[in-house]
Amino acid sequence: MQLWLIPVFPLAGFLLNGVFGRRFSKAAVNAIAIGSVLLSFCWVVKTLLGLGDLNAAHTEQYFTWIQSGSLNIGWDFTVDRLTAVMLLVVTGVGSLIHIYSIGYMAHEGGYYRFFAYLNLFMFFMLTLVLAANYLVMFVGWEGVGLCSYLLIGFYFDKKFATDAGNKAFIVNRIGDFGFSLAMFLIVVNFGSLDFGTVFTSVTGKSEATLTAIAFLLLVGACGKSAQIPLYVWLPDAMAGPTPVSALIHAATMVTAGVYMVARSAAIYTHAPAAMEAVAIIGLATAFFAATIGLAQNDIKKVFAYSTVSQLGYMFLGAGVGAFSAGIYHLVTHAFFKALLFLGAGSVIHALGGEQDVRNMGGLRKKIPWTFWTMICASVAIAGVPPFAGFYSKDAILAAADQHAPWMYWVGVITAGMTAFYVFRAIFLAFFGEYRGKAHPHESPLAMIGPLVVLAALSLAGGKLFNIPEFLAPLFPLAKETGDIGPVIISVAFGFAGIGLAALFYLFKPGLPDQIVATFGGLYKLVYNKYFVDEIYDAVVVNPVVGGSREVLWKGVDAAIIDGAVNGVGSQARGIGGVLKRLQSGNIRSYAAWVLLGSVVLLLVMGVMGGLR
Amino acid sequence: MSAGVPISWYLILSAVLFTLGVAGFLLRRNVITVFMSIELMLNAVNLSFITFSYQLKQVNGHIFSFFVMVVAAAEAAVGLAIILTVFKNRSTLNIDDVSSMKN
Amino acid sequence: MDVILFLIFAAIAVICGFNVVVQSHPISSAISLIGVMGSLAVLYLLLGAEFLAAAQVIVYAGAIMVLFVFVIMLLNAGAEIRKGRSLLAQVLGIPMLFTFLGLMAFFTRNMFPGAPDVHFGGFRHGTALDVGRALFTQYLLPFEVVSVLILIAIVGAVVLAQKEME
Amino acid sequence: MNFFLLSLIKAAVVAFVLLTTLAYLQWVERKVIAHIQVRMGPSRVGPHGLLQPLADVIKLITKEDLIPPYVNKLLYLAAPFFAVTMALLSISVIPFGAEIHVFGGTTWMQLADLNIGILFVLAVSSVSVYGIALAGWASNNKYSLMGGLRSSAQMISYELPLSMAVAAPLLLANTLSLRHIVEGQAGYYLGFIPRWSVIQTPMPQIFSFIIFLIAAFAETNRVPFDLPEAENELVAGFHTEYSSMKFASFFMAEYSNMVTVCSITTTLFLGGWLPLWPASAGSNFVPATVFVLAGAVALYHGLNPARRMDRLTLPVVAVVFFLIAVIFLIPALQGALLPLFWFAAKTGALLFLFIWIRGTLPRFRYDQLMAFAWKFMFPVAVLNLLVTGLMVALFS
Repeated sequence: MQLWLIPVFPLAGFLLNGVFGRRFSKAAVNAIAIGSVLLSFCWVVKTLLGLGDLNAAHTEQYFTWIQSGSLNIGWDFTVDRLTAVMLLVVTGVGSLIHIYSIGYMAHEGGYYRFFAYLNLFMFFMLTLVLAANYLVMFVGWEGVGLCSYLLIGFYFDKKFATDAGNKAFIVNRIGDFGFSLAMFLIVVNFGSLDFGTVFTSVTGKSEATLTAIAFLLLVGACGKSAQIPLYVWLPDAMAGPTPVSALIHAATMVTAGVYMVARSAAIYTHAPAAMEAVAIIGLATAFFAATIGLAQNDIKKVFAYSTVSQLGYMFLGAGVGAFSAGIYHLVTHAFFKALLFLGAGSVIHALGGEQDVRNMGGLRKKIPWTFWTMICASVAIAGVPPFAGFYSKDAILAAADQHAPWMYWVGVITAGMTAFYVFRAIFLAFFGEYRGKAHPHESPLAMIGPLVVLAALSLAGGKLFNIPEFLAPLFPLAKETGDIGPVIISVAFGFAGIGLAALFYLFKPGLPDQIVATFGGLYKLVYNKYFVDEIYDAVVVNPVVGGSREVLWKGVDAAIIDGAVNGVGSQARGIGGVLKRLQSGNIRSYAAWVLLGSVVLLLVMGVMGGLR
Repeated sequence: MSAGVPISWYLILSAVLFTLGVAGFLLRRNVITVFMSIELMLNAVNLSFITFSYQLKQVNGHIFSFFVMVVAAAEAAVGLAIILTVFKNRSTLNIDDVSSMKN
Repeated sequence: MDVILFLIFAAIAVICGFNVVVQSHPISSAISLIGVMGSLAVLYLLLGAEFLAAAQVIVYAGAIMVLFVFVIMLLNAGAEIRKGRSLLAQVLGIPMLFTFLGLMAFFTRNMFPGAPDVHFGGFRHGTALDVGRALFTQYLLPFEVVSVLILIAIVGAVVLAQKEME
Repeated sequence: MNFFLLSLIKAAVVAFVLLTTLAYLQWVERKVIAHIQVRMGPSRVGPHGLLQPLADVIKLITKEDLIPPYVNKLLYLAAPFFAVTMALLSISVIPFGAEIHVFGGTTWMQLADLNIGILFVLAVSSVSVYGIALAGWASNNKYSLMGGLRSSAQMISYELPLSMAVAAPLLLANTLSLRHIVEGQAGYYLGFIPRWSVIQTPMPQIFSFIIFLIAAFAETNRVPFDLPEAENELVAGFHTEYSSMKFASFFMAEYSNMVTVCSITTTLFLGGWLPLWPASAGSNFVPATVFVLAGAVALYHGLNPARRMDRLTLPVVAVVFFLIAVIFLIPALQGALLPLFWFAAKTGALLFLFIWIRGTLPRFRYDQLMAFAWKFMFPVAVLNLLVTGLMVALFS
């Protein structure tokens, strides 16, 4: 079926734009970048149609990549139902965001560079998704990390952007370290990295091994998907252009961790402790990120913490055994979160770069298309039935309820907070009086078009794509309880959140300040994101930097290593001083020495009988 | 068939030529002559390669000789270019005068 | 016949080789060296290496030595000035040379006690076909590597020998 | 010993024919150039100056043999000898015709059929540069040295495109033996177009042919590449200091090289001794027809003489031509003579081309010469070789 064509299209686009883009016109860059992604999307659709029901995985082997002893790692791609969902999301949402970028990036420098990076990202993301073994997946994994770094630091003339890029890259290293260790363990225990081989031979392995692997994989997933304790990079990553935030840091790359956990479901189901850890980490992340989101004023930061929180939901779903619910939420989240970001981008675009919600307001009339599409996304994320978020969130919460009721309650409270902060941002930005100075203008069609498509998907996507049912061959469906009590409670919390937001920011605008005054300490804590960055600086970064400087540099490097090298040097000089008498500078005397050597060699060999 | 040539004659001829090359290298001062002595040694080695090839009834020795020739050609090109440069800078071809590596 | 041809050309080779060493003028040495190479080519033919014989003449006599002669003519190199003898080379060298030659001859004589004699036509696999086949199958990688080497040598020679640009 | 005897006879015949050809080639050249320049050329010695070569030889032999005092004597004497030897050497592997039967045995009209014939030719041509280079150096004269240097640089440079151009038809022929190369060109497309290398499928060697010819002009130091002996720049270059027979040797070497190169071109590209069209279409009668026509022309001019002597000489010439035509019609001799005729005709045509170009083109400048070799000829030759290799790999 020529699966390789799927990632190769964007790669070709990257090469063309990357190498020749400087000389191309913007139209040509657009055509190449978007054309390649659209082609990829079409090829995905054609392939999936051609593959039929996909009950069994379809694998294609291209070439042997690494062969070492019995370990044989090929460059293989595979497609099963999980991959199919991811492929459609990545190429579909990716195409929309590419189109959106035409409008958003129209006035930015480095136009071709941006699109080249985006295409490269698509290539790596598709490689990650299509991979048939952990190593190829890791290639994609690292590749998307690289593109994320490049795109966060896209405005490389701004220090905070490059710092944010570095932060993302370095924090991800920790996760990648875990992933690498997990792969080593897998190779040692399974003798292979192929998904098929590993998952079918899981049953015979000890639970301790599997738990270790699962935990290490979880470290990797936490890094990539911004879970506690490695979530700190994602909010900073908003320094990149908004389409990047939408594509990489909301819809696709950050969900790679969820995808990986779901892909490794066979391992996780045999490691209950790790499963529990996934669920707890997910839940904790969801809750804490939501609380931080309550107090943020930067519109992109709000959505960034929201993303972290929603990723926590996905982990919760995976952790409580509802992998398909996690993936379900991944898909719907891709729709509405991409839409939120793109909408935010549209707002920022309209206001000429303003990101603080306190300087917005009353935009409802001025940019109606953006407003209405963002409302669609907001009701979807708030879990208002029958929109997309309702179905997926509900599936997760239902599974959590069956697993442990306290998880359900924390999840429900988080859902309420989610509804609150999203609508807080909406109300602040779109209602009331306009508080800014710029002159808002509606975005071009290239931006509105994708917004509308995504809005439709946010509204109808949950009902339209019943992911759990589609994934049933992989992940068995949870049994229906028929109890609609939990559903009503979670919806009620959602509405309560919306109502509270409306109360605070529409009807009684003075109320928030009073509350802030009352709970000053708490507000400060939340506003400053629980000082996590500062704590990390104090606990991890400063000791590492200081230790490197004081111990490794001045102690180990300067004293021991340099000392040893210098010692060897001075010794060599001493010996050389003796030997230099031999070096007369006269070539012929050298030749005489060589001749002497060969004669002695011949004699020795003759005496030893080496030459009979 | 008339009497053949003992294989060792060829090898001894090769040894003689090689020794002559070494002698040239040791005793001559002109860089170009020294260089030619090296070529003489390479030729001597080639002869022994081809003799061994005959002895073992394999073509491999020929291949080695071929590579020696190619390398000799490369060496001659670079070596003569170096000699030209040295001559341009020092106006001498005497190898004993080119000893600035000393000390 | 074989013995006669061998003796004639071996004699030419040795005399010319000796001449390379003793002639004081580089161009005489070069001409003598061409003589060595020519007679070696004939010996290669006797050993059944017809392709190598042709290559010897084309590459060595026709290309390398032309370069030598060319450089000698270009630099107008004169006869060698005999001064500042390297004592070490003289004192150590000449006895060493004879020891070396003696040892080599001794060993080679003893190494092949029962080896069959060399007859012209005793080895027929030195044709261009055989050499080419070995070169482009078994020795393809060395061949390609050597081609890169040659390229590097060309570039190096051009860089070294070019006139100073401004 | 039959083999040695036969070889000796063949060598003697070839040497005699070749040396006579060389002598008369010079006469032809002078005549042709004279006619290009609208003058008569040599016409005093013998009818139409036909005895001029003989007179030249006598003059050269009897001239005083000067050896300048400041030359490097050994090399000075060896250089012309070397030049002429190398020039005559490559003729030995060129096949003039097909198998013939003499003295009850069969042999080839070729001195030696080497497996590596073409490599031998290349080897000899690569070595022949020494003659000129050493002559220039040994003369101890700055003009000679310049000529020698120029010639070595020129010959090394043009050796490369020459070899590359030779390699391409070898890919078609799949052999290094010159005789097999010719035999590989036997046959006709559509019954009348000869399968010569120049037009052989899958890759006609027309570019190779042209490159080879140009490089051959340079290798033989002929106009427009005669810089080594440029009279008005270098006072005749490398042979300034040579006189008498030593000068004649260089002269002979040059003409001999020309003949060799033309023979090789014929062999490699133009089908050697093979006829222009098949025997079934009457190619066997071509030589007879040609000689009859030539005889008829001679007879006509004999009957309508321009000069008094012509009344006597031209009918004799005509009779000789008619006799030759009759000889060509004897079936027993046809097997040997027809290939010779075709070979001589093609080589002769090429030699005429050499002379013609000498009569018409000016000389190159030195830097142009070098740039032409390295920046145009060599790349084109390599490209041609690559394309030929590709085509051969694809279609055979």
